[in-house]
Amino acid sequence: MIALSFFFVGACAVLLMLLTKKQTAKRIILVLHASVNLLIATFLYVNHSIPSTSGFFRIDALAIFEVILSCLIFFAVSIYAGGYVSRLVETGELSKKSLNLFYGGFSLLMAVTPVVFLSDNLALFWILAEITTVISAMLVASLSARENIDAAITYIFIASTAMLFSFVGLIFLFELSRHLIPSGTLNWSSLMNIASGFDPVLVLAAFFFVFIGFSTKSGIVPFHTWLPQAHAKAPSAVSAVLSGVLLNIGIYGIIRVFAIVRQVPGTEIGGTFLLFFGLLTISIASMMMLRQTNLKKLIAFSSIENMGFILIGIALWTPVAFFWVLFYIIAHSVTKAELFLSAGILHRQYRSEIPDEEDRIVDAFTMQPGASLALLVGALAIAGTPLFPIFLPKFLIIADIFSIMPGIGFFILFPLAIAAFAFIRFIFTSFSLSSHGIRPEQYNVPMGMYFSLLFLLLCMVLIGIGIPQVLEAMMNTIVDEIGLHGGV
Amino acid sequence: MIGTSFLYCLLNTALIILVSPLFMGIIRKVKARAQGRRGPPICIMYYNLAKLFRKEVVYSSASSWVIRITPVVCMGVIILACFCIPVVAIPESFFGIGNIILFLYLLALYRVMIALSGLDAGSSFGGMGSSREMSLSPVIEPTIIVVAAALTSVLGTLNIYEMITVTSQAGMGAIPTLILIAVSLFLILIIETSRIPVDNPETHLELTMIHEAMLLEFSGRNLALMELSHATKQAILIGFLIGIIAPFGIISEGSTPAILALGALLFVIKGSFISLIIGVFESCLAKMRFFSIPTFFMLAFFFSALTLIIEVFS
Amino acid sequence: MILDISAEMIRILLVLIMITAALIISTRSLSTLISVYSVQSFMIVVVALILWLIIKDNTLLLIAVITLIVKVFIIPGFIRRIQRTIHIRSDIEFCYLNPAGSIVISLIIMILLYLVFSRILHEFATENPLFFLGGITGVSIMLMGLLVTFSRKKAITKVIGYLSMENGVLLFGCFTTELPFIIEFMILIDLIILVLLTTIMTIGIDSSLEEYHKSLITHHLWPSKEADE
Amino acid sequence: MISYDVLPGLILLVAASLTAGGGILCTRQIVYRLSVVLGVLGSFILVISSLYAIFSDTMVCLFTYHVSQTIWLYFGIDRLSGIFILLLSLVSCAGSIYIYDEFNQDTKKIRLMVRNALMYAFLISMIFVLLAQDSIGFITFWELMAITSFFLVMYEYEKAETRKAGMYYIAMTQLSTVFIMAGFLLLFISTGTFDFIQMKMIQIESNDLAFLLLFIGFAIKAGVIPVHKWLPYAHPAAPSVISALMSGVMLNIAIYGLLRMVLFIQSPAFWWGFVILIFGLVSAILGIMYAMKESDIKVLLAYSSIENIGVILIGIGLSIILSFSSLPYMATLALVGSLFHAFSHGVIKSLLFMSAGSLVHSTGTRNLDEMGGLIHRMPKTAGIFFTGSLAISAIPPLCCFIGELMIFEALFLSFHEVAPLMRFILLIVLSILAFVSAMSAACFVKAFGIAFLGLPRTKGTTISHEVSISALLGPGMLAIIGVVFGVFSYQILSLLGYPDLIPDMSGISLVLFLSIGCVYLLTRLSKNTPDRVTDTWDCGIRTPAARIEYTSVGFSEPLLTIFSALFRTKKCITKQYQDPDHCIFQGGTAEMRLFRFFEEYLYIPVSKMIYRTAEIISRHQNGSLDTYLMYLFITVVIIILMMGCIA
Repeated sequence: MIALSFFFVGACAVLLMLLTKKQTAKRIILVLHASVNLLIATFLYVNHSIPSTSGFFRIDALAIFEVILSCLIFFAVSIYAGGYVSRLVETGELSKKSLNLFYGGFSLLMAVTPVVFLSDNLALFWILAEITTVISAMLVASLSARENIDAAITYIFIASTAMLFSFVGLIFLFELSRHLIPSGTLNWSSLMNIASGFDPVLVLAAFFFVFIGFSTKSGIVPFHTWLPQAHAKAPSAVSAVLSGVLLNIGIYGIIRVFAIVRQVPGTEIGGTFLLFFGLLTISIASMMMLRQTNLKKLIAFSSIENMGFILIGIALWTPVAFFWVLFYIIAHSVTKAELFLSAGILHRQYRSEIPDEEDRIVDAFTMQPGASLALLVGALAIAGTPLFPIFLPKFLIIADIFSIMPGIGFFILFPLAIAAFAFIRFIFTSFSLSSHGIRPEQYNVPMGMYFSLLFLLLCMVLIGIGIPQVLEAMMNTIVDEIGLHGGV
Repeated sequence: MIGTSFLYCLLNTALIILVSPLFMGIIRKVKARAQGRRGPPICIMYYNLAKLFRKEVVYSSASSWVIRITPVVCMGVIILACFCIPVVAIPESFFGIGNIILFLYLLALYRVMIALSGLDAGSSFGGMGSSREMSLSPVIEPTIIVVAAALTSVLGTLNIYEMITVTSQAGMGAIPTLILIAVSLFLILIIETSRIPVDNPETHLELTMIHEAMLLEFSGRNLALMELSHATKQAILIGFLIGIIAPFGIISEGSTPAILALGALLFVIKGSFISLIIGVFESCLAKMRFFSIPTFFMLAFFFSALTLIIEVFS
Repeated sequence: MILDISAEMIRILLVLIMITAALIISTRSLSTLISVYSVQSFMIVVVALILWLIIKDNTLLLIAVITLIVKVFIIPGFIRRIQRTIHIRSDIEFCYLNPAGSIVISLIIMILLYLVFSRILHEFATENPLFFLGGITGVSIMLMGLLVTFSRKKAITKVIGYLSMENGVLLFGCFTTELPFIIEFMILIDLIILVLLTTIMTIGIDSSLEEYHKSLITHHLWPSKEADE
Repeated sequence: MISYDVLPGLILLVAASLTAGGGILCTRQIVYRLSVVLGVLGSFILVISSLYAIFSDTMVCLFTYHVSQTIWLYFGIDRLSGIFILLLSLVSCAGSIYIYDEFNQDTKKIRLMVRNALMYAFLISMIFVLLAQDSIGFITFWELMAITSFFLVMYEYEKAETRKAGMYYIAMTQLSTVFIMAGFLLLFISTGTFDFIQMKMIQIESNDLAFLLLFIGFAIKAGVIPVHKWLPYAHPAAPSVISALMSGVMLNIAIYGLLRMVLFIQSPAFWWGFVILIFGLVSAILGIMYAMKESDIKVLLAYSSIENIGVILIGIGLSIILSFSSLPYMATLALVGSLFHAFSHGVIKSLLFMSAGSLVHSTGTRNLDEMGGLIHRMPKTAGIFFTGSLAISAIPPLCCFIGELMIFEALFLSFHEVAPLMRFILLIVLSILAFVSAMSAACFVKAFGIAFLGLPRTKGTTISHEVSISALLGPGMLAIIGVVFGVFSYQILSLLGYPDLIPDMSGISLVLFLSIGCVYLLTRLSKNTPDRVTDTWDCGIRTPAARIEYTSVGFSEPLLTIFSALFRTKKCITKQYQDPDHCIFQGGTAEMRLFRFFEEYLYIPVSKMIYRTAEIISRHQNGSLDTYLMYLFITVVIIILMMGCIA
């Protein structure tokens, strides 16, 4: 029931926000909310028996892992958001009226997201996930410009239509469970227990339906279409959350259901299915990255590519691969959040007044040295440079792919290389432009924004140079409880 | 041990340097006769050298230390090259002197120095000369190396001393391949000493000249040294040729002055005979167009490669 | 005896629901579209009631009631209000597919689904034929709704398409007896989504007027010049 | 044991890097110099420790690093890596000395600091590549090396050409990493370990595919033709000291990787030797020919590096081939020769790049045809460059000669023993090697002659001045090393346990010195009249104008004409005449265009193709909701069909 405490805190936060008129107060409340969430998450990890199931909720290592990750990202972003939003209001992109919408929506999202991960009942998970979609779409639309409305509508339509299909999948699962438990169940834990008796074909069918919805949520090609626009048009704080947290929800769902599926003997084809979509995703996303002219779109496509890679890692379904997939998820979330936040600063600096026109970045290193540097570092990290967290899991997952199917392993290397190249090329071509005299007036960045950047960079370095003992132990337990025995 | 062989080397060197102008003279004489002239006296080059050594040295204001050191370095290099070629007595190899590759690269050093000094004064002639010289060298180098390789594989050693020991022990005609190799050696001799058809040592017509063009800026003592070193280079190659085809009279171990003198005499005779052949050869041919020279080189290369291949299948 | 009749009735109803779906695909006038939608929802209510008669399970009754309230009255009324605020009567443009084509395609899809499901759910086909049928109908209605969402231009039509997809899920859900509380939640969710769409539009109103008009035109909520004639 | 330890040197280098990094915050000369001094000290200590490693021919595990419970990185040093570390530390020492004074000559202080920080990071990562004893560590630091060097290439990132160079470089280097990763992973799946030593033990039969992949990877990094294109772009773009490091050290790191993989991780197969040999031949011959035609001094040097890499590869390939035809002695000759050549090329090429940098710094141009007569204004630089040019064109007794000598010896001696067909191959190799060495001599005669000798061709050349003492000390030190390694090569090789491979250069150079001395004395004795200095004789032209001088283009023109087939030159000459029947020549234009074969037929088409695909794909992301929903529909239908199929 501790899960509900998130709801409770969230409700309080939202209420307070609606009560106060002052913007600074809202900011402070947001940060407080985020830190309280972080505290609750750590409390969960520190003294709570794992795994423990109570009603609709289940607290196991994977859930806590995701919760802590998302709370971290939320924390960083909430510190960033204050300064960012005030700037939005200054430039008049965000009307005073929709401040409540923004802050309230953000708090709601913060309240709902951890519970999504903690919910044991798949149907509940489905509903909460849907709610997160709705809220995030609201946040995207909070900048009431035309493109934002476009992006939001696209997002909602595609995401929720696809999610309906995954509900059909859930119905199938329920029907399956009724064969073994008369009353039927949708609780993940009990499904895992009885899964071995399922009919492989039916369970695969269920999985495929579920996959449609959740992969849409995490931007797998060809369901990715909503993602670039939404990420690019949303306020950067929101984009960071979308990419660093919300994409994980879809992946999380896929992991859970795929775990059930792989309990059933004779369902290896499910792996091939995932592998196919993963390959499709990374190859198309990397190709698209080559042609991007908008920084945030580029980052969005790189998230798509990374999701594809994660999917491939899941598809292998070996202990080693899964272990590193988990690590990859952390690495990706942190790096992506960092990238979006720094991109946000640059966007504030160089925002072009005309809609549908790309920002003209000039003298980046002299005008916004901090942000540019952070962006550069992030780009290197996401490109898989050693000593950054992405590199090691990438290498070892590829090694695992090689040991199963060398040909595909070799093929995968190329899109990854292209993506890295595209990223670095974009950074350099855009940063090396010099304004010949005419430069926009300096935007002096509030310390808070830099603080959150530094915080994320610190996280990156910490997990980059070596994996902390705690984390490693946690991931090993996850690997065990997901049904892959004999960890790394 | 080293002492005696060093003495031998000195002896060879001295002999080569001394007689090299003579060979030049002979060649000129022969050519003159072929052209129906009386021609200069055979010893003409000695006189020239003596005269030049007395004359003052003129440097270009644009020139630098490169042109000043070149004559000395070239002469020194040529002397070291002489060490590698036994013409009278075969010394024990010390420091691995006489390594054939080393020998060839010494000649390369010689060429590089001359080419640089050609560029030094900044005159267009010098530039042209060194450009042409350096352009031809890549074409000829393979030929030379292949001939060297052929010699090595025939005589089974890298060291010129041992090669000549082998030939002299085998006696003339014992190894038929050597004849072929000798022919390509002769071609190399022609090319390396910049003679017709590759180059014309007499003229100073900028269209034709290669080697002379680089020497334009030298004068007096320096010119003398350059001339001498050039002549010596020719004599060295002649000596090498002799050592390969007509090694008789070259003595390997301990000997009396009389025999040495005899050997020296023999070398002079053989040398003058070869230079006579060179003269005849030269006067039979006409100077080639510059860009048709590579074809001639290719001929030489083909020939030497052929020798090697034949050697391979024998 | 009763069982057979009711089963028969359900079959008939399913067919009728299919027809409504086809109508949703092809109808041009928006008001008819909305009423067709409410009819469809009402039929689902009836199906739920009949099922409740067969297997005395009160969840089904609950479902029936909620559906009746929300899907037959609230939502259609809501949409009608929007439609009045933005004066469009009919949605005449089709992209990718004209109605005939989409109906043909939906027929093909139905047949496909039948084949596929008969292979997947072979044991249900015998022991629980209603579930089997419901599965086919539900999923095919979903797919038809999807067809609507991408083959019709106006946003309202898209919304209705989405809602009919949801009806499909609902229908399918009804046939899995003892399905927990979720269905109700689902119905609430699409309420939320509707509310959200409207909020987005109201936000649009807050932003400068001509921009709002542009956005409306891009979503075909407003008759652009060429759409008039 | 402690004596092997490279840690102190490494720590000093890290300190240097960090100091420079700190210097970004306070741009003071003292900080800059401090970092440089630290760098010099670190590299000097590394020199000593690597010497220890070289002379004790054993593998020593230095330290291990735990990334996680299950993944360890091993770092160790043996003779092979010792040799390359020695080279690296020598060059880095010289380089650090070279840049000691740059701070107050350049206006972009912060950028200089960044450059230093990255430069030392680059050096450190290269050292770790050499120390790494397992593929994870190797690839990690390999990638780091690539990235840091990429940033260094992008030093002047505002310039368009620099950006082009950087893009070429990053693309190619990514590609090389891809292939190397693939190769090592193949080895991993065939042996099940990342550890090199265990690989060697487990590996029974040689893994051909892995060899090919790794070879391509290393070839890209080493600039082997046809995958060389980044090199002639990147070297001119980078600051001179960086080009020195890249050309002198980084290319050799690639060679090291190849050697490590071919000889220490796997047991080579016969045809590997051929592959290496053929690519070596191609790069040697084409590299030097492209170098010959260049007028940009740094591009010229870059191409000449390609040629030398080719020579090194030839040596390696030969040694493999010969070892298979049971000629261990010749195989050793070739291998040692190529290693020696790698080392000496590293030293000499760094020297040349540094002094070329001084040239560019003081004349303000990279074009040889705008230089000339610099020997009067920068005599010391001229002397250093002279030594370098002689050395690189394999003139005895300097160091580059030794390597080629050994390779030649191996060829000569193995003629008699090998099978008849092999002899043809050897013949070809032989003649190409000879051609290449002569060409490089010609090339560097041109470089030195046109740049330093003759008359100044432009204004910029006339006002140029000698560079600072430290900028002379760095290359000067390398020049001394080059001479020493040439003269005492015999002793060095005997110390390493390879006696009597080559003639005793020290003795020979003694004799040479003596003879030159004698000649000099003789000339002094015969000196009776004073020297006279006057104008150059030019057929009566009074003022020796620089315009009638030979330019570098003119110098290489004969070769271009002779080998026009290889150069793919296009001559287009237009003439106008006074009169209708073309007797009186009025005027005209003549241009000779050398078109870049590989760029036009390999690189541009490939990139075009990739971009076209990207374009086609991105067309489907057309912002229309309907389309997206249709994708969803179609995919769902397909998935449902698939269910039917698998059921």
